[in-house]
Amino acid sequence: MEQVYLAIVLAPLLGAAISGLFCRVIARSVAHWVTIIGVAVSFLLSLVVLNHHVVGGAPTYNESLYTWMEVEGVRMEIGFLVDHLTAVMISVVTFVSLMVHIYTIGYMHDDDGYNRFFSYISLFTFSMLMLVMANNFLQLFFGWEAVGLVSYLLIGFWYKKPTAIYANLKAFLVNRVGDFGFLLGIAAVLMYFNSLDYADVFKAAPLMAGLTMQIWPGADWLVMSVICILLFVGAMGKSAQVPLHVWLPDSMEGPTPISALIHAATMVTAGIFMVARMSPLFEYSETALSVVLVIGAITALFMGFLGIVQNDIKRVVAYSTLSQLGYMTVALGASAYSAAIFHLMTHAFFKALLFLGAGSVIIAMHHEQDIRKMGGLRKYLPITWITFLVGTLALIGTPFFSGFYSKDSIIEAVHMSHTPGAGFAYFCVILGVFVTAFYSFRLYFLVFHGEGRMDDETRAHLHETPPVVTVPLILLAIPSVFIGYFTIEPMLFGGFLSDAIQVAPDRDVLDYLSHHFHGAAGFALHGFTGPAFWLALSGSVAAWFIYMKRPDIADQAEERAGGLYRLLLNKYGFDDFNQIVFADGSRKLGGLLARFGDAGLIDGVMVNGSAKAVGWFASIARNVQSGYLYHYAFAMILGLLGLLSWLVIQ
Amino acid sequence: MGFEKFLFYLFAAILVFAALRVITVRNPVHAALFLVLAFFNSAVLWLLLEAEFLAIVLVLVYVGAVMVLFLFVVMMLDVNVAPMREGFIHYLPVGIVIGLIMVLEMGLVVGSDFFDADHFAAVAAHPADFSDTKELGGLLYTQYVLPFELAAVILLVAIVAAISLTLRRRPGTKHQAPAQQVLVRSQDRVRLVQVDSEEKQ
Amino acid sequence: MSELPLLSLVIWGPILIGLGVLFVGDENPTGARRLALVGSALTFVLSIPLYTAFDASTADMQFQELLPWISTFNVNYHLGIDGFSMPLILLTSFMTVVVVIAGWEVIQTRVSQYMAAFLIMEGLMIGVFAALDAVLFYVFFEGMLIPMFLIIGIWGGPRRVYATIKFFLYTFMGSVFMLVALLYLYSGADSFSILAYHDLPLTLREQTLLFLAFLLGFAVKVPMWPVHTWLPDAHVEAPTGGSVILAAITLKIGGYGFVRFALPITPDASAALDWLVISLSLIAVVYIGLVALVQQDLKKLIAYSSIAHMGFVTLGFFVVFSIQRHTGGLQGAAMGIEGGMVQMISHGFISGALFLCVGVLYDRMHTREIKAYGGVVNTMPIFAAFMVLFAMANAGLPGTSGFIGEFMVILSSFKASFWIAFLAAFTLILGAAYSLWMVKRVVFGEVANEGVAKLEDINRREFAMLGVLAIVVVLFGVWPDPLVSVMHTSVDNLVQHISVSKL
Amino acid sequence: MITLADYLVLSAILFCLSVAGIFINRKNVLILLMSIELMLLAVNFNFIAFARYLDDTAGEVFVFFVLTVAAAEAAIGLAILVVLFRNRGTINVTDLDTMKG
Repeated sequence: MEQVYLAIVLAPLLGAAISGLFCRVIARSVAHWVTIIGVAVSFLLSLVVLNHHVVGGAPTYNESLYTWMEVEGVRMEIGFLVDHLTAVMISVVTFVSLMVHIYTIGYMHDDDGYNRFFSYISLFTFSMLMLVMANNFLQLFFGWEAVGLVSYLLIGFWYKKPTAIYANLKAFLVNRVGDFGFLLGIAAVLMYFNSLDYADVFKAAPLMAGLTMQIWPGADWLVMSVICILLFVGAMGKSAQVPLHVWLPDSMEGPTPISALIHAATMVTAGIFMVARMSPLFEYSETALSVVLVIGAITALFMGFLGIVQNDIKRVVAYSTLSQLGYMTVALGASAYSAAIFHLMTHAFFKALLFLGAGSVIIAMHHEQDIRKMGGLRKYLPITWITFLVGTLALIGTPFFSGFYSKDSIIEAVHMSHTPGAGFAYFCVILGVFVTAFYSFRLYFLVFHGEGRMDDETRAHLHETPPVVTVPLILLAIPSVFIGYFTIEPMLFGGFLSDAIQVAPDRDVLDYLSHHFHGAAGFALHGFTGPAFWLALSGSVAAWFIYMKRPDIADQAEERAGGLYRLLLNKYGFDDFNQIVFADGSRKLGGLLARFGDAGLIDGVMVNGSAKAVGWFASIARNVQSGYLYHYAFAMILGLLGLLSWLVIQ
Repeated sequence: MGFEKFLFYLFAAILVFAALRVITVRNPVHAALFLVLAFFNSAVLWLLLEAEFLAIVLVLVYVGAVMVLFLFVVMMLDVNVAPMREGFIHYLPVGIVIGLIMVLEMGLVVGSDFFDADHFAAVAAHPADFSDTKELGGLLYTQYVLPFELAAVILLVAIVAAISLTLRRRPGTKHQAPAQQVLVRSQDRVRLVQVDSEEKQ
Repeated sequence: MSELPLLSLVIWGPILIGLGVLFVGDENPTGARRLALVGSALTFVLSIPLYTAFDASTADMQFQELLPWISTFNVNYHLGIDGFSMPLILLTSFMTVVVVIAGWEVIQTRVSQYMAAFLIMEGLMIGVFAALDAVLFYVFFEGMLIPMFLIIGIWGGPRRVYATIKFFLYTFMGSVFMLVALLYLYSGADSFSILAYHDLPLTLREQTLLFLAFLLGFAVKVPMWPVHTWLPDAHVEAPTGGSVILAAITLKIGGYGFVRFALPITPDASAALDWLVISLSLIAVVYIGLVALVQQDLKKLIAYSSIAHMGFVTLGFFVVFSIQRHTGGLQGAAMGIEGGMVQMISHGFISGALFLCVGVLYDRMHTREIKAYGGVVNTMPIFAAFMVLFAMANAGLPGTSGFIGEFMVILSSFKASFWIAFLAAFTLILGAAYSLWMVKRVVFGEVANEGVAKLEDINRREFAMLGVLAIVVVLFGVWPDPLVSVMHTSVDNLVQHISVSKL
Repeated sequence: MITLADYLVLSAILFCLSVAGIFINRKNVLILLMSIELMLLAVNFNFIAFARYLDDTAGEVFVFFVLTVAAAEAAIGLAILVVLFRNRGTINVTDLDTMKG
């Protein structure tokens, strides 16, 4: 099986290398076929792996292929750990990546960086697979940063746009802040477990349960909570949790395919995957889990609010991604790891669908992204309209759709969990359902219903996007509907992920839920009675009422709830805060240090200062040489006198 | 108080007066002459100390040669006396103070009991036929030969330096350069010319 | 290997060829350039057996050469290399070949002297790394300053005289203290062999004074925080080749000095004063990182970034003692030192490459101001690719060699104390910030002015140079084992040596 | 009886006078040279006085040498003075400050 795993990872790399290095030389078709074949090969192989492990029930594969470096007994290797979790992840990643590759043929048709773009997205697929299949922290970190690099390259793909190159710098730096915590976490793991391999670390985890360390002289902290919080900081950076979420909305500057691939389906879920993979560690620290829970809840709710006021189609979907990521993090916090992974999988499908749908709307509207200039598109873009509706329904969690199964199980899990902060989380999650429904249907009604608000010239050219765009939409719509129904049973309650995920017995909410679970259909019917469904319904009705029946309410919203509206508009001031404190602050501090520290103190005082001092002293010494003979004679006599008196005094 | 002591004090007084005048007199010629006076008195005092050879040497060599040289130079350089003196007053107080301190300190050292009568009192007078010169010669050419040679060298250096400094070759004087004369070769002075003979008219 | 005196060949070879290039004279520049290229390539080829025939299992000196030199003071011409000096020698010979190629068309005035200066400097630097005799070390250490002084002084920028004098005096002041320390050691061990000093018993007071002398001598060279202001000036005013050599190798001599002199000779003083060096290095990482952020001059920015990277080297070396104190054991100490060594080697390649990139831009636009550039990627796409790669390597991206050193140092410094690792890890953010902000303003964006519009992409020579360096940077990033495995025994030997107190 | 102290006091006075002479007169180089001669004379006095009272003629040998040196010094001093005068036209010390630093 080793060749299969290697092939899965190397196929996209080969495609990326070919289309990347020879991007000037080879024709467009060669570029996109090479990469598509590469990703298709890895997708098929991951299906093979999936059935080999899930259906065939093969044992977990954990081998290291190549020793990167061996220092002082610590072996740093590149190796693969393939179990049910990895199998699910690689199939999701490769499937979505394949869809995006096909989709890009249409989207980037008239873009001169065509080959370069293909090489980047398959390079991204390679890095994501490396990250997902890693069996040690080093390779995880390697994949982590490689994914960050590629997202930097892709966001800044249209390097002529100043906002794009600003956004990609911001994305990379915020990711690096996350990696800062992540690296410290790895260093802590190395210090206490003296190995970077998952296997050794997870095996030694129970022994570390009680150990404490002192970061502040007084406070003794659990080693496990320090490690887990540091690792979670890395996850926050990558999966855009609240303080470090600022880069995701800006990353919409990049082309839409990458928004779908990176900023919806795969990269942002890397953080969630990592926390799920580290579940054996997280289970030993209550504080870390509650931190994860609280931050997830805050992200879920407050990012949802922001989605309501956005007017750029992609930014609305971006904020919905943020909010859904919040949901997954909440699931992790409540120790319902498999629910988080389940939601991650379903979310990957319908979020990619929504993004690609938005992309096809943008193509149709000739790169117009402002929803206030759209409306009534359902007559012109039927397929996009239907698939978009499916995606939206899945997103808000209408029963029988895949979104419902994963989101509802998270809500139930949080409801049952009694990790500190679970109450607050449940409140946020429930309110979040209403908010999600509201902004999703607001977007849906503004774009597809009502009268067209675009100018006539674009209206004249409005026509359905070519099949190469709509086919992936359809292919993504299917799993968005059915995958939830089929996979909830094995994934959540059938112990599908048990080999990768260990949950402490007292916190195993999913096990508790399984007692009430009797079949996917039953779960859906039960859903109708639950509060979530009604909130979703009321959210969509409210959206329909405000944006279809009485659009004037939306316009007056600005005056009536002015303060709140403006707060939401500038995103709780996060951007300005970061800009002022971090960006300008560090620049000013740097300038200060440069002027006073280097130029002033060191150069001015110590270096040139000493030079000037020598010069000053020389000028004084100079007028001793007056040129007059008698001064010299006088000096001689003084010397003589001095000697004489010294002699006499002694 | 013995006749010797009287002589000593007499000549010492003249010597000090002469020295004082040397540094205070306005005209350098007078200063030079006072210096000559001082040398004569010190020669006498040296005689008192029975260093008669040195006294005579002082007078003959030193006064004869060096002081004459001084006078010669002073008179040659028509030094205008007037401006020489302005700065005099300005430095006087400091000079006096330094001088006094020096004298005080030296007095302290010299006058101290170290040199009082009992250490150096009983000086035996030399026997009648004692000749300082013979004594000096004996010592000079036995123990101090090397310094003696050195002194000779110093004097030679002084002569060479003085001459090289002051010698001026007056322009326009013709003189032979034997070195070049020797180097001349015949062919660049003599030229053989082939002239054909023509009939006598 | 045969008893061929490899080290002497590698030292005196380039010096002789350098003199040969001098005789070729300025009126035949192409001849001088070709001879210089042949010379540097020959030296590189000669230095390869040093690696292939290097026996990584023993920590004592290899390829030793011992000849009496000044027998009255029993000073002898004693050469030898171990795990520390061998990679640096290879780095020197490799980078000189790159620099000779770099200066091919760029330097038009006095070509033979330029090339000769580099070759002679190469010989002297290899001498510094190979010398095992204190006097020989000092001679090479001071001798190396002269060619660099000339290089900056003659072919430099407008303020070159100020910069080169400052550089010379700074380094010279430091090395004077080192000389005093060496002489004191001579009086103690009455021999000039460095190895004898390693196990010379010294009281703590002696060790502290010696350590401070060594610290000042090498801190100037590294450069560490308070004595670093000569580097930006020297880099800004040096010609491209000069600043590549300055960044790639001259800074490493400071680091090498710590490992060869300060740590083994005065272990207890190093243990007592390690907080000083660690705090200076952390200041270098954070303070200099911030200062690098606001630089307007490309070369100054890279110069400051190399100070920050060198901060990691000294941090890696001196974290050993606090690990011993904090965790009781020595687990992770060797990783710190090896991290420092790897950081030195990789920084040599990366900052060398970055300076070459700036050189490429400077040759075309004759300005180093970041404001003067913008949107270079539109007219020079291949160059932009290299620039982004090297900027990423400078920011310490995994997969490039820049990452390994910092990764190992941070991992081992976490064992020493959380806060050291915390501050050291800031380099991830600051490094990325200044490198990528510089890339954003220079490479990406619209074509800023007509100067940038007229830029034509890099020619074959520059492509070869940058290509080779890119391959090396990525190769070591993906496969660092050959570089690290060579050092294992030497580093472990050093760690054992310094963990045992000398009092 | 004339004691050694008398001679020493006398030579001390001579010495101090010559010292005063050296820096009192600010203008005249000649006086300076003469003061130096005077100083040497004072030194000779001491030599001879000690030679006499310690009954050891070595002192006088030294006087001999001091005299030669004094003569040489005077000769060269005056030669320099002459050259100086010839080039500068004056030996007034205040004008000769070309050596000013």
